[in-house]
Amino acid sequence: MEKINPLATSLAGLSLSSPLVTASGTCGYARELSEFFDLGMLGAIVVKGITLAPRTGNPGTRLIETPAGLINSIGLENPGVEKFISGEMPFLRQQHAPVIVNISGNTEEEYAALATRLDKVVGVSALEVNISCPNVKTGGMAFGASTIAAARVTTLVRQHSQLPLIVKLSPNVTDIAAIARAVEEAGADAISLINTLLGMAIDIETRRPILRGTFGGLSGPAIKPVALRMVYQVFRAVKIPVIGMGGISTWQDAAEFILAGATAVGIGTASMVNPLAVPTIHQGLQAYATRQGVRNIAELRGMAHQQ
Amino acid sequence: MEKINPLATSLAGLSLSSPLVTASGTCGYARELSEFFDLGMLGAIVVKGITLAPRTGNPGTRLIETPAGLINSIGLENPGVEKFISGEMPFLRQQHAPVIVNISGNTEEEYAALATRLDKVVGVSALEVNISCPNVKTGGMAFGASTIAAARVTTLVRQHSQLPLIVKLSPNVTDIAAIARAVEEAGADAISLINTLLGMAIDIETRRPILRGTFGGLSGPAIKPVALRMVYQVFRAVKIPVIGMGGISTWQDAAEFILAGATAVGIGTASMVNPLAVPTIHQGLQAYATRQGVRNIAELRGMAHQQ
Amino acid sequence: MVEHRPHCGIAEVVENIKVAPKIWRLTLCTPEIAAAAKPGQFVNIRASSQYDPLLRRPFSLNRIDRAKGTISVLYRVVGRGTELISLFRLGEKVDLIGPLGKGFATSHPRQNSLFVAGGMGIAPFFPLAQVLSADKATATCLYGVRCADDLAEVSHLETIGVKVVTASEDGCGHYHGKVTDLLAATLCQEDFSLGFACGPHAMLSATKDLCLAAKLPLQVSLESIMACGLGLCLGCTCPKSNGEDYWHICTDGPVLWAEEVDFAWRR
Amino acid sequence: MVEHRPHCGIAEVVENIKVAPKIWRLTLCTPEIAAAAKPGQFVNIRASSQYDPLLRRPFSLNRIDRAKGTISVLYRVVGRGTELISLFRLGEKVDLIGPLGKGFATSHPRQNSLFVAGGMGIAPFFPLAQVLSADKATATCLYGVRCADDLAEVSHLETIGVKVVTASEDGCGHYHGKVTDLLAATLCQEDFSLGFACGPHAMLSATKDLCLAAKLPLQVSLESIMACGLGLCLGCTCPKSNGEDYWHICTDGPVLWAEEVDFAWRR
Ligand SMILES: Cc1cc2nc3c(=O)[nH]c(=O)nc-3n(C[C@H](O)[C@H](O)[C@H](O)COP(=O)(O)OP(=O)(O)OC[C@H]3O[C@@H](n4cnc5c(N)ncnc54)[C@H](O)[C@@H]3O)c2cc1C
Ligand SMILES: Cc1cc2nc3c(=O)[nH]c(=O)nc-3n(C[C@H](O)[C@H](O)[C@H](O)COP(=O)(O)OP(=O)(O)OC[C@H]3O[C@@H](n4cnc5c(N)ncnc54)[C@H](O)[C@@H]3O)c2cc1C
Ligand SMILES: Cc1cc2nc3c(=O)[nH]c(=O)nc-3n(C[C@H](O)[C@H](O)[C@H](O)COP(=O)(O)O)c2cc1C
Ligand SMILES: Cc1cc2nc3c(=O)[nH]c(=O)nc-3n(C[C@H](O)[C@H](O)[C@H](O)COP(=O)(O)O)c2cc1C
Ligand code: FES
Ligand code: FES
Repeated sequence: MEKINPLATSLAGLSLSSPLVTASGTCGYARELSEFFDLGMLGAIVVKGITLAPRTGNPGTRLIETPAGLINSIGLENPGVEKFISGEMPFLRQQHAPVIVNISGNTEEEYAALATRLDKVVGVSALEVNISCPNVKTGGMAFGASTIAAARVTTLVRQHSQLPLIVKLSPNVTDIAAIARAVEEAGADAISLINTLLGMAIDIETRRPILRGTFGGLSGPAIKPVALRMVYQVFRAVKIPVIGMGGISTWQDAAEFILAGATAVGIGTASMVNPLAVPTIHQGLQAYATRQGVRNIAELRGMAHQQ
Repeated sequence: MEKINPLATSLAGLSLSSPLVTASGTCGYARELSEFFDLGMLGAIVVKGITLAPRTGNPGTRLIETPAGLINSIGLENPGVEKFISGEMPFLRQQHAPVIVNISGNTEEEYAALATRLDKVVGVSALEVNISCPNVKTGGMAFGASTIAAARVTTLVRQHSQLPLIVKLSPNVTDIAAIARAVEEAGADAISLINTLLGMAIDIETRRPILRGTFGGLSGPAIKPVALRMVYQVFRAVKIPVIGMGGISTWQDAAEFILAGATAVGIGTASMVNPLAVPTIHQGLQAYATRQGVRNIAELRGMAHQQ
Repeated sequence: MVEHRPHCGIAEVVENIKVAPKIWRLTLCTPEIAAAAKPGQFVNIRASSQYDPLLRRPFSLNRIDRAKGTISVLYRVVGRGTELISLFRLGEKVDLIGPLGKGFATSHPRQNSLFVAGGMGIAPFFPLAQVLSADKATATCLYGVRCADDLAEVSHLETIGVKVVTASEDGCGHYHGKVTDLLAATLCQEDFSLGFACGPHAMLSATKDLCLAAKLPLQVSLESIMACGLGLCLGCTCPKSNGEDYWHICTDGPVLWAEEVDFAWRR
Repeated sequence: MVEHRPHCGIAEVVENIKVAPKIWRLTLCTPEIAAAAKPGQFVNIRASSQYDPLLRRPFSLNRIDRAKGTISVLYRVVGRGTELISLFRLGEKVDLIGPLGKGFATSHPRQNSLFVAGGMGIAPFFPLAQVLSADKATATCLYGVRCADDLAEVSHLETIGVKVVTASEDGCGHYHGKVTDLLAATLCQEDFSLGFACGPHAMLSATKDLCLAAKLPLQVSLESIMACGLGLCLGCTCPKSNGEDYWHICTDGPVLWAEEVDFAWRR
């Protein structure tokens, strides 16, 4: 008899060996993390954001440490979709975890083109549509800031791809539930949130913003309370599953997101600080499920909403 | 000859002995802090939020510590405007700092009534209209979330008071600059921001949100990058002065906000953790002004916007 | 309002020793606080110079040595703040505020006092006993623990004349059972003039009921998460028994008359 | 890609001593890292178990002792991370990752090597000198400091046969002036087969220009704020001299050939 895996779950038609996924852009294309733990522990590998053309990323300082947080301004440095497929997919296909490709466009057409290109690529299990990147001039977050724009991008990608469609939302909005409903109606199979909060820092000696692009994205433990609140709100607003992320660093954090309603949870900044974060959280969640007396962690999903 | 005070500044017609003000609700009615330092160091005393009727505040847990942050759900506990005037104003009038009264209403009428009542009270130097409290059911943040509602409250208070009018914005919005412009057009004399970010936490053993009201307001160093970004954005959007706050804990933090465009800066959570935060920041800012070779700190205001 | 203008400053570690498997005593040199402190008051200590953990940690005064200018706190390592505090070294500089809150009211008839302590609730009783014994008042301390590892202070209290009766459910104490059961039994046997209790919420609640029934006036020392400890944030509430509004534990308490507190409250 | 699979784990503090007013050497027992490490590589150390400071702090390997299974870093206390590290005690457990990055390329002709160090840039040269001296290659180290307080390592380097010439603008060194002026003078007098430089950005930039002019191949060890040190975040960039894209210092470096780097970049 097979040993029952209390962390196994499914999301948008994919079966995941655990609710733990990588947060896009914090784990490259999984090569580096594979040196630290068995990637099979991951429910899915969400790769660094891919664009149509290669991008060299932003000039100048890209990282600022803040209290319990990190501001980044990477600017979607990536080899472009073609080189990603030829250079990274062969390695990724060999891993024992579904691969979710995070895509970003400057225009609606670019999103459509990316969806089309990735649709039939062997080993690509789902698309995560990033409508929330704060680090590129045009596009990016603009799509995530209005229900109409968010829905349009979703519809378009839906038209160009058969793959399960995850839309990644920006937290820099007044009404996250409204955006979530809009992308659900437009055909999203799942929602992931949150991307980074827009933040900045100023060098008090040069008197200039530290980042060339002035603003960057705040991630890490500092933003966890906000992320958890948004996951809780979105869980109530939509029927499709939610991938929760934002500052998750311990199994306790992951448990909170699951109780708030997350089907899966993304580990981002924590893996960068501690490449063993995923296995540590994996172990902790397993023990937690047992202590809570559930056979599968999914039984705890959304429990915080019960009266 | 009088000694020149490099920190003296003015805001909405008030002359402040320094850019440092208390952040509403983190320093009560200034009695407690007066035991730790000379309140004359403060540019203004911004008192705990006042409502028309007394409020006992929220039941249950009101505080949650988070990484470099604090979630609070006080629920505007206060004695009501009458008892505030009779019980607290006599003490406040004796302090050598202008008193700014932070007001909150459940309805537009309540804001109007508060403005009317406080208009002629001796010793009240300005009103700070809180359209951003996350901890009361009706009203509060709802007014701060839309340009129209924010403008309406501002107009109304303007009609009922001759006092300088500061409107305090909620950070939980897509476009803070738009809200700022709306309240400026509606007659605000200054803007203060940010109030707390909406956040939450879940008890993983009871599986329930820790706060009875589910959500609370996140403050402290964790939110500083977001607050600084919003002050920077609002400074570009409006001509009226800005009181910046959110996580300011050191003179370096205060300097960043001034460079971003703040005329004054509010010290909140930091004073609760360290009641000597204000004098420490005061001293640090003074030395910074000297080192930067300016005769008055106001010369540094908004410098981060220069090319 | 706090009773004394609290002192906020840096104190040097004089001693930081483990007195039981998870329990430590930290002694700090802070003449200002030692001079002003009263039994039942507390100090608020920063566990780290960084922003995480952000908030200070409150601890009851466990020793007040005016002559040496030192105070001590007796603490249990339960989380990251107390973990960090247990690493404080001799000579290290500690950022603290105190004395805070209102201490035990000792101006009431108290010829024969009763202390009820649960776990770390034992912490504030030594200085209280010192004040009482200076006035030749007698005191009995009922002290409940989960296991022998949780025991502290017994011999110290005995040295200054307190009669200590320990209770535990694992049988390590004098009495086998809950401290509140021991209390019920004790109240049947002996008359006391004043009661003082400190410990977990449920224990305090049961203690209140028993003392009320026995017409024994009772003071309780309460706990709450605190952001400031100074009355600034209004976050440290417990409901008044009037059913209308709240006490603020850091300034109205931590010691309150049990009858003024509504123990039905839960988070 | 890093050259070895890096080790992530806990190492015990064997020594943490002040070697100059602001400079400390931390020695950790970590046989895995000691076994794999090469000169010029670095380790990434967590300064705190809490979330503030959040990021690890990178330091060059200053000693690699395979036999003892220890490594050391030589660090200057410049901010709160290094301040916390200076408090690490004997026996304390430290969370670190290493060895990271690409070290110095020593497979090139290097009979007579030249080191150029600015301030803490001295740190990686001792293990490099050990490798060179094991091969009977000679090395000269030009070492620039601001003042005598910044001097470290001189006698250690001399012990293993490195000729150290110090430069300072306050006159405490052999040469009165900038280390790059000393470099210019030295390059006129002597021929070297390979250059290695580590130090502040401006110094490296000037060193590159001088060595280029003297046709001396030069490797530079670069710094950058790092979030991961592993190639995950792509945050630690410096522009390539091709003017098109970026090196990632943690994986492509920290040691790069000077000619491949565009030093005109500023933050
Ligand atoms: C007035 C007062 C006096 C106290 N006196 C003592 C004493 O003499 N000895 C002693 O060991 N403890 C005492 N406490 C409790 C002590 O403050 C907490 O144990 C400590 O703050 C926990 O810090 P931590 O970082 O180790 O735990 P955390 O990691 O923050 O939390 C661990 C557990 O402790 C609880 N906790 C955290 N902060 C507080 C708090 N402020 N009050 C109550 N529970 C808290 C948490 O809910 C959690 O369950 C007192 C508390 C108050 C309010
Ligand atoms: C590959 C590499 C090797 C290094 N080797 C050494 C070494 O052998 N000895 C040594 O003393 N230092 C070394 N450094 C620099 C060292 O990492 C920083 O001095 C340290 O991280 C500062 O931490 P802090 O918290 O004390 O300072 P902070 O309070 O964070 O900052 C203080 C100052 O240091 C700068 N700084 C912060 N982090 C870094 C960083 N990662 N890199 C460069 N500057 C930074 C800040 O911009 C600021 O000006 C190295 C850096 C790198 C990238
Ligand atoms: C260095 C860095 C790069 C990131 N790149 C991307 C990206 O390419 N696409 C994307 O959707 N999100 C990106 N993110 C956002 C993360 O996926 C995640 O949503 C966010 O960091 C919050 O999670 P965390 O706090 O666990 O890191 C990036 C975050 C960081 C820190
Ligand atoms: C305990 C607490 C109570 C607060 N009460 C009020 C209030 O009554 N009115 C108001 O406008 N803001 C209130 N705030 C928000 C603060 O004034 C401030 O905007 C916010 O905390 C961010 O600043 P900080 O990070 O420096 O605390 C409160 C904040 C805290 C932590
Ligand atoms: S802890 Fe802030 S008022 Fe009591
Ligand atoms: S520090 Fe993250 S890629 Fe180099």
